[in-house]
Amino acid sequence: MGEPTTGKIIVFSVLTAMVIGGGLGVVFLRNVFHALVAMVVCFLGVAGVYFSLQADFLAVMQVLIYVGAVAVVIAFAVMLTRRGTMADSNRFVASGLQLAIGAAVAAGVGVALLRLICETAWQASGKFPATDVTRFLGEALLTRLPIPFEIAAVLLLVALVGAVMIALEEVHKS
Amino acid sequence: MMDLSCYLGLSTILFVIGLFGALTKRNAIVVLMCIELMLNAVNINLVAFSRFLDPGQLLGYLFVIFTIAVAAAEVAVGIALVLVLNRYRETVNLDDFIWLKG
Amino acid sequence: MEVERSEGKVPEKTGAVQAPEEGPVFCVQDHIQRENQAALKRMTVQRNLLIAPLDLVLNWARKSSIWPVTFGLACCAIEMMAGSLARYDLDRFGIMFRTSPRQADLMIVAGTLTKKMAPTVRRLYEQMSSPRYVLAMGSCAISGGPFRDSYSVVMGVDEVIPVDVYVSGCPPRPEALIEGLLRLREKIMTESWQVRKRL
Amino acid sequence: MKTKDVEKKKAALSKRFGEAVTVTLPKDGILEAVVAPPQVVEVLRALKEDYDFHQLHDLTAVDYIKDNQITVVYRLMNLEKPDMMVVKVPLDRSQPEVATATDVYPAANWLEREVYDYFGVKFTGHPNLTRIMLWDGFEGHPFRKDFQAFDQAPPDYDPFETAYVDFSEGRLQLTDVSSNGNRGNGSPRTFILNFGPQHPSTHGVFRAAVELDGETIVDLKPVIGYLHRGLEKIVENRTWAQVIPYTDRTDYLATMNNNHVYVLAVEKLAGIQVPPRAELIRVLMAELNRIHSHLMAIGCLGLDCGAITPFLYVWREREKIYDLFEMVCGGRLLTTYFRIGGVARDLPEEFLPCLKKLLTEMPGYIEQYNNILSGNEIFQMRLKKVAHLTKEMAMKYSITGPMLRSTGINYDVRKVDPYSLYSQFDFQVPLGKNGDAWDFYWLRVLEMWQSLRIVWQATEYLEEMGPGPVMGKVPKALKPPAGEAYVHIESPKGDLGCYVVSDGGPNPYRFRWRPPLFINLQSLPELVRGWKIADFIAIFAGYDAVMGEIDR
Amino acid sequence: MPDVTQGLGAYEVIVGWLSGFTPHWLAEVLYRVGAGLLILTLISTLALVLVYILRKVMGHMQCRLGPRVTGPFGLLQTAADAVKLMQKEDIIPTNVDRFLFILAPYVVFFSCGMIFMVLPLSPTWILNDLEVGVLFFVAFGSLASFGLLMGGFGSNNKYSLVGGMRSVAQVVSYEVPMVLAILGAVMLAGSLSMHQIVVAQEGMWLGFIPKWFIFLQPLGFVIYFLCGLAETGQTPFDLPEGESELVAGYNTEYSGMRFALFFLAEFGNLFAISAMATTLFLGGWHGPVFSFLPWLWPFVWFMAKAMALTFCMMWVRSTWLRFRIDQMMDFAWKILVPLSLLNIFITAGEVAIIR
Amino acid sequence: MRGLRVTMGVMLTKPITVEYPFKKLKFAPVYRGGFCFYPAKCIGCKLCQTACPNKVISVKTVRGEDKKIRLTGYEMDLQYCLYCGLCVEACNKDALVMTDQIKLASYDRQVLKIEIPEELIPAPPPVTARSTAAAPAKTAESTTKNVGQSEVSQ
Amino acid sequence: MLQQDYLTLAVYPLVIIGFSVFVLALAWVLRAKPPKTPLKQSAYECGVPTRGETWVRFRVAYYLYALVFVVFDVEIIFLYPWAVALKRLGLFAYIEAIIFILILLVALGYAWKEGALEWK
Repeated sequence: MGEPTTGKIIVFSVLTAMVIGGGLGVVFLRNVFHALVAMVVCFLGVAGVYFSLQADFLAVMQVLIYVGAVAVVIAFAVMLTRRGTMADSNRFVASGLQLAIGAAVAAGVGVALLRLICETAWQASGKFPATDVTRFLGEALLTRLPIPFEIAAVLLLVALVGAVMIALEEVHKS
Repeated sequence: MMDLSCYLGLSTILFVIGLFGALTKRNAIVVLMCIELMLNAVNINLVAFSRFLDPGQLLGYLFVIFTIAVAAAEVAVGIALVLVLNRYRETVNLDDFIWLKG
Repeated sequence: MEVERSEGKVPEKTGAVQAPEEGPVFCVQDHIQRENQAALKRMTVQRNLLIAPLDLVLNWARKSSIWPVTFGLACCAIEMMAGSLARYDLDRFGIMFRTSPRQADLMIVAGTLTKKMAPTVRRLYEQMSSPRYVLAMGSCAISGGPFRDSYSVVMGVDEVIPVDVYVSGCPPRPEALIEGLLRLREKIMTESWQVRKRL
Repeated sequence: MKTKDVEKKKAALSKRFGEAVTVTLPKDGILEAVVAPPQVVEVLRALKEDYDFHQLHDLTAVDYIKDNQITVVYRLMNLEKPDMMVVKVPLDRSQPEVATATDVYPAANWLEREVYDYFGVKFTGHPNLTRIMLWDGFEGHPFRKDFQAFDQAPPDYDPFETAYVDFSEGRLQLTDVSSNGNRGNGSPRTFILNFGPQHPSTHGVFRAAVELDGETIVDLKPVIGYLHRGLEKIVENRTWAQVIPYTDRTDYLATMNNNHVYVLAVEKLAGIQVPPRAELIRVLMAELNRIHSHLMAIGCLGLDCGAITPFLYVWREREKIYDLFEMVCGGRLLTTYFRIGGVARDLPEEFLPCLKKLLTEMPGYIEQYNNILSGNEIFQMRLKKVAHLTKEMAMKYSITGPMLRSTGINYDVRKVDPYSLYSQFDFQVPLGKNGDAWDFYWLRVLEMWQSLRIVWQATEYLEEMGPGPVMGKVPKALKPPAGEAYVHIESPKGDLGCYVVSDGGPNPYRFRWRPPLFINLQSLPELVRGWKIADFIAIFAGYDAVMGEIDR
Repeated sequence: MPDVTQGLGAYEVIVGWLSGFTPHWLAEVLYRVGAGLLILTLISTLALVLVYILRKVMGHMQCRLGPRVTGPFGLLQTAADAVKLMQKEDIIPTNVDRFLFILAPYVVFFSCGMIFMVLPLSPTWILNDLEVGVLFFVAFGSLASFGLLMGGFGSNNKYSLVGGMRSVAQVVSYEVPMVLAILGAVMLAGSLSMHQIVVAQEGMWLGFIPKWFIFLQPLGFVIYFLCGLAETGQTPFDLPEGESELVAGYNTEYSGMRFALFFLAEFGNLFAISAMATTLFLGGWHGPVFSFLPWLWPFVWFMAKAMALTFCMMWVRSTWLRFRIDQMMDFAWKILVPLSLLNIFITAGEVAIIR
Repeated sequence: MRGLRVTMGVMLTKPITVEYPFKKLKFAPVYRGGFCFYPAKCIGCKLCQTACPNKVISVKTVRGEDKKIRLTGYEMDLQYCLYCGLCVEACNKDALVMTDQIKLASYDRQVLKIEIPEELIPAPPPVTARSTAAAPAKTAESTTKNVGQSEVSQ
Repeated sequence: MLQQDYLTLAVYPLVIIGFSVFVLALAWVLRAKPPKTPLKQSAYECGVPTRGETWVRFRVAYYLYALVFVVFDVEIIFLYPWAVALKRLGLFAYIEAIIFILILLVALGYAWKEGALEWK
């Protein structure tokens, strides 16, 4: 692409704002449905990040699955479990100590990781296949990783069976 | 410059937000959402690594596919659990799930 | 069993039976039409030259796309339905019934308004988004009509909400309703948007 | 009615109840029992269980201010025979109180509330004796002859400032319906949703406060009275002839039938003879009106299920019938055609050819509806096996009309108690089996066919008969002798009755409309419980409700 | 280079002209802004035209005339509607969740706009031929359901809430068979790019049967069409805004221009679904090209096919009636999903064995 | 499925719409639309007033010096009118008729309160007028008897 | 040969947002701004005041459908690369995918049998 790097920086900044803003929204918005919307924004940002990394297929899947499915499931869960006022449904834990510990752990992990990133010298190698990433993925999936491919199906089966079993317990109470 | 570390930094921040939320939120559903954030942060990492360090193989992309599958399954089961707990306890607040501890 | 139709323009005075030997005649329709003309003249606002074209476009849009709220009270509602269906087809004028008052422009109060119903009508009227109009259809809506000595009927919708056009009849036939809507269209054309948007 | 049987029954009744009950046999052959207030329930129960009067046909009251009495009138019905019986209970006007009949006849529920609303009669033991047509806080009882307070506004009713908040049924009871299983203990999973008064599928200003669990209906409270205009009261200030335009305004989809029952009642009361041609025209018009009303019913049912187009097709034919009505009487919807003693004017010349044209076209049109609506798989899926009206329920709630026949009970007033000239016509009464929404719909289609047959026959009779008078001998200022008359007919909506009481004056002393829909509607909650929102809409459309008749 | 008007060389001309007085990157951006606005204008116009056509078609099917008074043949009717809606007051009720209430129309319109990005209106008229165009379409289509849920949830109105929930349940259920039906076309074309899929349908069998995918998998087309009806909430599946049940469904509380955005998106989606079906099954823009204005004909063919499908939708809309919710769900999961899996087996067999 | 055929079939036939303001249905001659009043024919018998169920009509008369009843004013409060036609049926002189006029929409309900302008009411005849039967005598006839013949004169 | 264009991808969403904001801004200029009244701002429910809580708990049926949907949605992520690659890979891939789909069919069958696909 012939655009100057400023363009890329602008795009990246916007995406960063979406991702981080969305993430912060999930944690800090008081209404759980708003938090959900923030999460969707964050996921869209992540999809944008994937696009910027030329992982189109993943980006689209990100939208399809996280926004189209996961967010909807969570929205239903919100509806199904609603309690008290909606406006104050996303609270922090009651004890200040737990809050402080959580903040400290998160901060610690963050600092450690950032230091690690900054101090490592990353070595780029190889050349990116410019086109047909999806076909490439498909061939790789079916020729190199056939067993995980089938295991994924089994995983889905198990997940469905488990979730249906659990959820149906909710239905057939008593 | 736009390089790997920018993406890694972004993913780290997202991960930290998710971690903080997962540790400190009361609402079980929000905790699940935070876990999703963390998984997304990991996915960004994987894609970025694959893109910048191993572009020929795209193994990172393949890995992300599986991660997304697992994440979706996790949400499905997790929320089913929340629903059941919610029915027994009439709450989604993790504070009230003390009985889980023993 | 089709009734024959007279094609072409409607004569201005329909069926006014007047033979010279029968002396002077007083037709209610002529009287009302005269009064309407006078009222329209009174209503027309003076606009300055700059705003006039804009007003014209906005008024035209409002007049051409009147969406009434689906709201029938009694007998007249059946004639209102008849008006919107195949033979009279109010859709020709762009009149499309909306079920939610939020998206509606016009409330056709078709039928008897009782005291029990009045607050509901008031609420529905309030919930319509402005600019909004009210058409009182039938004697009951105009004045309580046949039920003028009832203990439970509101003596006219205009006791509850402001009415723009009154269509007399019990019930008025769809053509009469269309006439009422045409009167409403004429009235909309006289308005000034600067005034209207604040109401 | 066979006079001997009646005499026998009269004797049996007199013997059984002794002092407390006076049984008389007025000249119209309907047994009448005057019962002292304390014995009412006992007598009613005996009549129900031992004399097969399964159904409470009507319940109303008359205010005899001169005698200082309010008489509650129970009208009982035996659908199989058919047989009718009147039970009258005179009450003290200053403190009218009588035990409720709801234990014997559940259908008495709304009827007693109505009487309470109108006359202030207290029915002790009634489950929910509140006002039904008027709002809570209405002062006085309007149907009492000395009622004066016409100018009442509902409380907090300030037309331009606030809205009067009303919930005339009292608080909606959040009953715990255990059949629905998964209600969390104490958690508000259900919510209350109002359908109406302004809702596209409530056919007017009916309001159903529905308690929903997700999409399933847990409970429903019908709220009526939004169109209550006090029509029966207003009519007391009109002369007998002037009442006719008002009968139009009850069930405004079946005006001819309404006119018919009223003029029949007055003619019975005043002993007026009607020329046969007029009677024939009346039958013809009434049957045309039945087609017209049923067309509306099936069209609306389609519309409520989401099919817009059949509704317009149905109206295409309705417009043609409107044209016919306009031709004979000058009105489209509210016809005001019948007169006491005949009809307003003879049929115009071009009427019969037009009618015949319509009659020949009509089967094709009905075929078209069958293609677009009845033959639609989705439509059948939506209606079949939805709602289950059993015979017991139908009896319990005194349901009449197509809904009753959908359960398989063969009761059509035209057949079992022929009025007017119906005994001379050849037609059948279609019956259903399942009592589901599909039967409600399909019976109406079948009845249209039968009505078409009757109209054909009437046309032929008319042509045979040739011209003749259409007006009987009626005095200018009609003053029927003091007394009362009750006539019931089969209106498109059900068994429509008209009860007129005269005190010999120029105005009706009491005018009572037995509204079939009002009585049928009581069964709505039980019928829709456990079904989905969409089913509720379809079932309610099966009632073919017209609020003008329900609220009057 | 993707180019809305590539065949005309407009890209070079316009960018070149813009570069004369702006930096090159700005010229590129401006060009794309222009192209985007062009597509959005197209959506808006299409929505207005479709509403007009719908009213006309439904009118005639119901033996009446439809709009006729406003403008010649009532052509200006929908324009008047739009101008009027702009003048309407914008009511935001007190108890709504303002954040969701205000955001929802944008989300819905955004999703509608995004899916037009990948529609190949002609070989040269495509905004962006993404490598994963088909999935992009599906993904952003599913975003709309979230927008509807936001609207329904945010309105604090019971009808809206039930409508929103229904709409999501419906979209979610019908997305599965729809995606599986699309999968067949993808297999046959061997690509996810919309352009490539159309290119794969070029030519004729035996000289007269066009190589459209509909002939290879008619079942897939039927499934896709039915799912398309459901995704756009057309008549047998119009439960989310079923007038006789839920007044106006999720947009009960919306007035004025916010409502118009919903309306616009609804009809935009209607067209998009038809356009997608055209692309996937009916050979997209393929058709005889005449020498007169050769760049125009593919566009005309595409539009004609899409409009024909839209007409079918309207036809169905004015004839059929609404499912009940449980019947609708059963239809999706117990009939369409197994059928679409069967379709995949067959189509994949065709592809794998015959190749 | 058969429904699809029906709708398509109907689409191809001619719509039944009557484009009202441009074309017009011919109403039945007896149609009960707007009133026309012929003051010259009116004999002030007040039959219409008594026939009206809703007290819409009020006729003002004076008894002239020649013992003859003379019309001085005629009011119709159309706000309350039922359009039932009973008044027209009652009128023996066809002075009040209902026509097929339907343009009865107004901007103000007071417009519907109609008073016949005085200039239309015929001036009192010279004292030496023909002395026909007094008007009240006419009322002796039955209102209902005349139903068949008192038609809209057209 | 057309190609994907990341610049469009970046610019177009902003154009859409800009367009819709512009449309609403235009409406803001034109639209009526009458005074607000409490009645007008109240929720619409067929003309009577709404009672009780709107945001109530819903039934689990919605969730069950969503659950099955998630599983099938995730399946797409595996099937689409397969579909794209199928032409080149042939029978082996076909069989592999059939096994995959059959496993999912088992899942569907299970959900069906257990009544997760019944609307309750």
